[in-house]
Amino acid sequence: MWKFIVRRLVITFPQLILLSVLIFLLAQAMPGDALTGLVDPNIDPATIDEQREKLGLNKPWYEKYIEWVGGVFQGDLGQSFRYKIPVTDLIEERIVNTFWLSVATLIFTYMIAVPLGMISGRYNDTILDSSITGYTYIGFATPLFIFALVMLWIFGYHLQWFPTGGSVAPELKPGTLEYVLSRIQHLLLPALSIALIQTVSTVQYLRSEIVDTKQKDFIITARAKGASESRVYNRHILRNSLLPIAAFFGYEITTLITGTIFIEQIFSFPGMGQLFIESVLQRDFSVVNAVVLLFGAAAIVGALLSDIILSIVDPRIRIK
Amino acid sequence: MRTTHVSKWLLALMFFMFLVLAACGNGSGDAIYSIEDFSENASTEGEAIDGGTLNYGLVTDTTFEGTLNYNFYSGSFDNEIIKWFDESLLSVDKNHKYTQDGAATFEVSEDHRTFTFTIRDHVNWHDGEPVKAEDWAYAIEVIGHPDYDGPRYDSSFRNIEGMEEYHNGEVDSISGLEVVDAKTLKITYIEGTPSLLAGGIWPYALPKHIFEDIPVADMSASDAVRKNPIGFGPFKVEGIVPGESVSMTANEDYWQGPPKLDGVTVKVVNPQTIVQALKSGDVDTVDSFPTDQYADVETELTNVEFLGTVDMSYSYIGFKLGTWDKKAQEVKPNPDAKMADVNLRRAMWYAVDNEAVAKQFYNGLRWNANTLIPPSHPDYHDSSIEAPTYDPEKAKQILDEAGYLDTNNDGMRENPDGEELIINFASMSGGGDIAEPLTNYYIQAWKEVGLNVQLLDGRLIELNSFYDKIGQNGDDAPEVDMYQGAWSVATDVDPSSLYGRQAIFNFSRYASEENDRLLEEGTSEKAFDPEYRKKVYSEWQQLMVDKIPVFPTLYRSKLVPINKRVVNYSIGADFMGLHEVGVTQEKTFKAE
Amino acid sequence: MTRVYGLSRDLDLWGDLMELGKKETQSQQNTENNPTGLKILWSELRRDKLALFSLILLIVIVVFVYGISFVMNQDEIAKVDLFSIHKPPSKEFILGTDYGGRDVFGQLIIGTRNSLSIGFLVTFLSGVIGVAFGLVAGYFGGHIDNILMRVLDFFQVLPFIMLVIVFVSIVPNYTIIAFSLIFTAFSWMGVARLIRSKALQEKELDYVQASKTLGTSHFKIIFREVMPNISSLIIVTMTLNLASNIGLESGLSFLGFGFPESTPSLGTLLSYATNPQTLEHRWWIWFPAAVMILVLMLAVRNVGEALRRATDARQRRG
Amino acid sequence: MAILEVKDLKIYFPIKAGLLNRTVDHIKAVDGVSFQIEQGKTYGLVGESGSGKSTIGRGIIGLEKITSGKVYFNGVDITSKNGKEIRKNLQMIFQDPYSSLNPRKRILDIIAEPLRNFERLTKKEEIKRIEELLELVGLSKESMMKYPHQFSGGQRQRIGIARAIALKPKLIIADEPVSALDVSVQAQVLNFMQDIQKELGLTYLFISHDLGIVKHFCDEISIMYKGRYVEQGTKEEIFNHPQHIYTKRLLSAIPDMNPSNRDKQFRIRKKVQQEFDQRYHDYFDSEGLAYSLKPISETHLVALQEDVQKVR
Amino acid sequence: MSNKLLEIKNLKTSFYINDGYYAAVDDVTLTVNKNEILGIVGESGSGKSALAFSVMGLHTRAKMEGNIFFNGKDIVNVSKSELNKMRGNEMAMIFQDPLTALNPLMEIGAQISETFILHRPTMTRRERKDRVIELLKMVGIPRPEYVFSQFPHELSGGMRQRVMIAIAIANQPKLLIADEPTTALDVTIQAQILDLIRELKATIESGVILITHDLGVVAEMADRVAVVYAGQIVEIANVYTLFKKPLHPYTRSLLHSVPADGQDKLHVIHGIVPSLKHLPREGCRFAHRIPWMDASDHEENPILHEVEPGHYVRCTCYKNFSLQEDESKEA
Repeated sequence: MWKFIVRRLVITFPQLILLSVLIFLLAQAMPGDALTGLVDPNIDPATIDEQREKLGLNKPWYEKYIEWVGGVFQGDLGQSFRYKIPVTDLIEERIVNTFWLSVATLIFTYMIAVPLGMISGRYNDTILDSSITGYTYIGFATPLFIFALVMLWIFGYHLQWFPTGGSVAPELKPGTLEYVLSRIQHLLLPALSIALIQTVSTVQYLRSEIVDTKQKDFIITARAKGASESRVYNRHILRNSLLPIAAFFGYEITTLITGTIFIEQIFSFPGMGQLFIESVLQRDFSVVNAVVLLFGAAAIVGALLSDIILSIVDPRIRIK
Repeated sequence: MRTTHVSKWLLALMFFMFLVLAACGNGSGDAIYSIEDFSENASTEGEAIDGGTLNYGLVTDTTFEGTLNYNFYSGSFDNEIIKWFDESLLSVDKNHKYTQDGAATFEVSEDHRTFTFTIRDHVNWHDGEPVKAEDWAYAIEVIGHPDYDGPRYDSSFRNIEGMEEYHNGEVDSISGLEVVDAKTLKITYIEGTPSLLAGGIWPYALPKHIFEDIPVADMSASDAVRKNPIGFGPFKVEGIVPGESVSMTANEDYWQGPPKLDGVTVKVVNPQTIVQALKSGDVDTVDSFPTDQYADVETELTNVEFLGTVDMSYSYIGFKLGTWDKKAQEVKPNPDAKMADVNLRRAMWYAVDNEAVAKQFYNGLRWNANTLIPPSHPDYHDSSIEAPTYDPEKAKQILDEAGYLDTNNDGMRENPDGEELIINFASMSGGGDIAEPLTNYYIQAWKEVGLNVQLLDGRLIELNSFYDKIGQNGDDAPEVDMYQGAWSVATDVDPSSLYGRQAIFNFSRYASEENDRLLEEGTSEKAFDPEYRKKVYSEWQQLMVDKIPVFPTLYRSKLVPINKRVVNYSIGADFMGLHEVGVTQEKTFKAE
Repeated sequence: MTRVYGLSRDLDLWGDLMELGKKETQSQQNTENNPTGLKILWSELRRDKLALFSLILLIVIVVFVYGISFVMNQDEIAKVDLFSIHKPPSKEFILGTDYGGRDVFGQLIIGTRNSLSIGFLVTFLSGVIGVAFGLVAGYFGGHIDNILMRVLDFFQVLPFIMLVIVFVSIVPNYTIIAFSLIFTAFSWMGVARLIRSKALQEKELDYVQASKTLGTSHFKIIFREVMPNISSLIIVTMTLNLASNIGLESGLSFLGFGFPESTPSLGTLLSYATNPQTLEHRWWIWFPAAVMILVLMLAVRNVGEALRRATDARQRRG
Repeated sequence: MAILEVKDLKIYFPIKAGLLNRTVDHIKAVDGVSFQIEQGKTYGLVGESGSGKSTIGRGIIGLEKITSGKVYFNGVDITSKNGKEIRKNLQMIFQDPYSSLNPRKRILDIIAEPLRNFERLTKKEEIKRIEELLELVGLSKESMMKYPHQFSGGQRQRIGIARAIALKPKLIIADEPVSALDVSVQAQVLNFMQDIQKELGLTYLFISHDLGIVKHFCDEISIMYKGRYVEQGTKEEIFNHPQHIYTKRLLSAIPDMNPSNRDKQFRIRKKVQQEFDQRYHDYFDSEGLAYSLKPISETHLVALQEDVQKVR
Repeated sequence: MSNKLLEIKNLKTSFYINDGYYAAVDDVTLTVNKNEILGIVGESGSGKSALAFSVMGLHTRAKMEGNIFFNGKDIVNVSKSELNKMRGNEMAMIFQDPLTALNPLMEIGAQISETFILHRPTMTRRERKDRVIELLKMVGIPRPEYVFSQFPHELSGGMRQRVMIAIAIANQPKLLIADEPTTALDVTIQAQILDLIRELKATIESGVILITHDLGVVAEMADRVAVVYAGQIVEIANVYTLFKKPLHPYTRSLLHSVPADGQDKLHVIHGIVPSLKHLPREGCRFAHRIPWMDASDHEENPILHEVEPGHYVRCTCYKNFSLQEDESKEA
């Protein structure tokens, strides 16, 4: 098992290196740099030039890359130009938010997907199934950002059930119960917005998985043993159908990355997605590099996770 | 069966969306306003209650950087936060000139080179330490330090005696800086110019007893800046949620007296939800409000009052008249440039209807500009100068006379040599929904008078590429013939950083002796006489209208909504009464 | 499926289509009456009223949009009119005007055309690359497959949308073609993976073996023997991809990394709704585009789902 | 002279494991097999699933990579390179009549495939050839324009045969040609294969797991077990005088069509099982594989341990 | 008459295909006695599996008409829960493909135990395990304690089928249906499994329905044989009678198409088994496959005739039937 994970990690290594080179080159190729935006008569161009030199922005890319990679290995992702703090600190601040948002989203996604998929798959081609399928169709067709805006509009502003921005109420002290509750409250609407849209693929997947499993021979065996319908579903069909869903769990991370980029923007939620967009716009290269690398690593880890989960839950490929 | 269900769903969804739309009602949107209609000061009358918390919104779709110190910040949002808990030692008037009402007073020597500042008693840092002269001097030393990583070190610092040497690491102290006693600071400048009095002096102190032990390079990332910032302003920082919000409480020890409010909460508000935030009373006021939304929400936002002032900025259209000489570090005009003929440029000015643009696009909240010094500097802006206004016939006439004729009858004019004339126009994206139609409008207007203007790249150019192209690094892209941009102006009226011969930001690359002379005189000794200075800049404004290296298109107003429960609030440049601001009731007003 | 830019798009396509691929082989082996793929697709479409309606609707939209935009004076539509800004729908402007005083209806037509073009182009390009890649990897297997799959794995874990955003900010002159190419570069993997897994099964079938023993060249076997046999799968995949690709561009436009504003597309029209005043007070600018996206996506998906059912013998309605 | 001669053929499949897909071991699918087939004869290759019998056929025709050993066709070494001529003379019939015909192609194109690859015929000539072939396999001319799914399993198998004989090959490898067919259809195809063998002078390498069919169809038979031959001989020798315990087991496992024999059959099985248990090591080495073949008569070879043979 | 374990009367099982119901099992009447193996033979698509599924009530979307008396109780229309009580308890089934018929994610032990959980709720966990291991031993699985916690994919085909048998006989059912239990297996394994079934039958004294397409298997195993063609039983007889004196043309053709000693040419049945949708619904269903016989030789509404005690044949055409050469040309 450990051997497997280690070996799996070994092959992710070249992926990460390739990714880092790619990202770095792309970031370098972007027009302008962090100082381009400072076209302000209040700020002396000479000062800007001096800073550029100081930040090493005038060096050739490979020198910069080697420096950067050297730093990365020591856990130093460089300094954010805009925030004037080490990128690691900046990410530390933000990643907590994105992490919890993702966790909440995943919980909602599965909370919605599993029952709906089960019902839809079990009672396929009934009215109930059609309604759920209808929902998945609409979900597929609705762009996340429009949906999120509407959610924000209705529940944030018109009904005022949820806060409309930020990750926590300003006046609360960390560590208190109110603080935790406030954080949760801030998470709910964005997480629900992603989940309601994103879950449809899982619902559909689960549905077709159940419809498939229903027709497998071993289900007939179970029936022939005299198992009741509910037992057949709970013990045999569901378990076997959830397996691929569980296996895709790791890949969900990549989907979440996309979701958070949109959602954080709309809900002014200070997480990694928002950080990424603003850093691209501001040409805060060290941050762009770090965020993409991190998300890339997250996706790689996600794939790894999927493999591991699959290998744990599926005895057919269980690793010893 | 699935068939009917999906379509039913779709119908239901559409119906629902219509309901949402219907519920939103309809705004007017056609009204025309004027900056004259707005006041800088909140008009709410009534007794402020004891206490209350003001909610201050920062309108941004990202976050604030959190560099919460005047000496290090670079984002404007940080500035909006710092102003509540720290302040300038020097007060200013409407023209951004220093006055004697601030936490420090000053005396100027005869030669206008030496300034002696005296910090008032009772001006104390939030931790109780008095604000001392050495704190002020320390701020200047830090900014001048070779390791300093902020954007503040500029010509006004280089103007301090001994600063260059110190900055280059040749000496350990700045000769022009003298701490006379605990409360008195003397600064000697190399050159005494009127600019010094309008933003040329660094008026912010840095608490030395806190920063002393931190290496300069680490200061901006330190907790003293990011987590526990202090100042000597009316409020004290209580808690920071990085990037999102800052909560502050009253500083009872404030030198102008204890504030009326219990505290202030500054938090980020997404521009997409700003109106709702105001409507629901979620925030009392915001740092700025998108003026193009005003017409839509004016009637809706019954719970707020809109304050207005002239923004320190203007939009303009520039022509490339030369290049940047990197070696000499100065502008190199090119008399053979495509746009070199002033008549062509003038005709283009005549061809555009900025008044209509202002009214139709901006509901009058931007207005036709005539000179390059905006009315935000009321003493220097010369409203009497007559600049070209919309007159397409005149434009055509000028072009005809200058020899720009349509010789091949394709509907577009050729240049005087009969060669095809295609003018490449660079325009920047951003600036909301209007940037794009506005650009297209200009191109259309020029087409109307027979000029073939093409949008460079066929699209609006993203900010970074735009400034790269028009030459912020000195590498002017040769394909750019003209461009559209906007400047926000400095507190001092002196425009040489934008139009001087040595200014890299002089993107039009225009230079002339007359221009050099006027810019020099504007900052000369003589210019300490306000009347003289005014005259010089009038002449300069006229020169620009005559030579048209760039022409201003629109001046801008700045609108700030404020909840009607807030009293004594102002957005004037000279406002220094944050401690006076109060609220008439605990809860905000909500819109009906 | 706007939201799905990264793997999730692969999740639903790749995941269940992979299953589907498996099933199809089985059904091919099991059903004796096995009419050719296209015929099944068509007969299934005919049977499914909604899908048929969707297909007709799609054809009408495509013909209408491309037809009209061909005869329409596009300069006229793009012309800024200062004095008819934000006009609500009226006789003169069926769908009102935008903030540049331009006819929204005209923009909707051109926008739909542009969005469709993007969708078609990206789908086609990524289809070609994905199918070729998948076929080669699956058919040859072994080391070639191994290497190609590593390449694919690498692409697959890339944070797709982020790289597109970075790319878009690099490309200076960015047109429909450039946009499509960028997109294609990151969206062929799902198809490739699916086709590969199908090709892996297919190459084990005796007809491929037979062709080998008959001296047919690999190239011919791949593209003349194997490819036609997975054509229905390709069609289904491409159809479902089309829906997601149409949605892709609107999402990016929303973030400000989509089309330039001066190029109308459904995405740019929709992104106007990010201005809350437009969202609330000037529905005519964005709402038709939203409906259009919804209709297009639903229609394409309906057709795709029907096709998918057709390839999945057990779900077939008849 | 033997038309086909196989010498010490070995075909190993690598077992890949781990993520780097390194070869950790080999499956010895075919492990040192030698035999030859005389012109015009039918050579039966029998074994249970996984015994490697199909792999031999696929190796000979080039569908599997040969690890070592030699294959001679008409005296020419075709081990690694299959020249055009050899290709033409060596064809294959596949097991599954449903998957061996490309469902998207017309019968015309299916049968024409080898012709188009090897012979430059005009359209007309091609059609004529195909008509002849169809007639030979007992299908009408009209079949040409139809698709495979329009035919029954037996017919499809005959189409597959038409394709295989299109180039007039000398040797046909028939890999379980009837095992996917129903009993009644099986007969049809087997009869037909016998007919064209006479007509065209074909040689068959007939691979099957069904001893009944092999007995009916083949002249010479070899029995395979785990990649090795355990016994080889004429039909007569194998069925009437089986020497190896595995052969005996196989034979005893065939159900007898006469119900009256069932008890006898049962007893035989018991006896064979006993022998198998008791004398396992006389027949199989420590790895459970068969020993190398030793001739016990001119045509009859058995895989026995040296000394066992002497005992007998 | 108490010897009758299962009695099927005029059973008709139809499936909905496209436009209507088509009978896969049509007018089947047969009985299974206690301690007897009834072989059901037919080619693929003849409806023999559909018959087995009908008895077990495993069809989810089929229309069933007629009666199936199990121990005197008609089980065509019993409630689901009652059926569940019988399935796996009084009657059990062995399937063709043991790999797909076992849940890939469940341990072998758990899959066998499930039958006890369902039908012997009073058994403790310990007892269940002991019993399962006993069963595994009984079906000849070596190292049963180890196999108990293995997964299906870890076992060979023969072992899997033994596990399936263990599941089926766990509760000592009165009726055991074996649906092509050896088709997926090699011939040596087949012999072992068949021997096993025969032995077990003797121990648990149940009635067995053995469904197969292999005449050899029937010859070795069955006491009585029913030959099924196109959903109908065309002939039932004692196994000795059937093999010695087959009557129905189909039975006779079938027997002759199997290679036997001294046969030069195999007998070929003309044509193919018609698919469910294209069955001739009237007259003798085998008629079109004997083109050399006159239509008048067939009955219009053929029914099973009892020609000798216990020997039934459908249609009188057998009287004029002779085997003939295949004419090859078709299509």
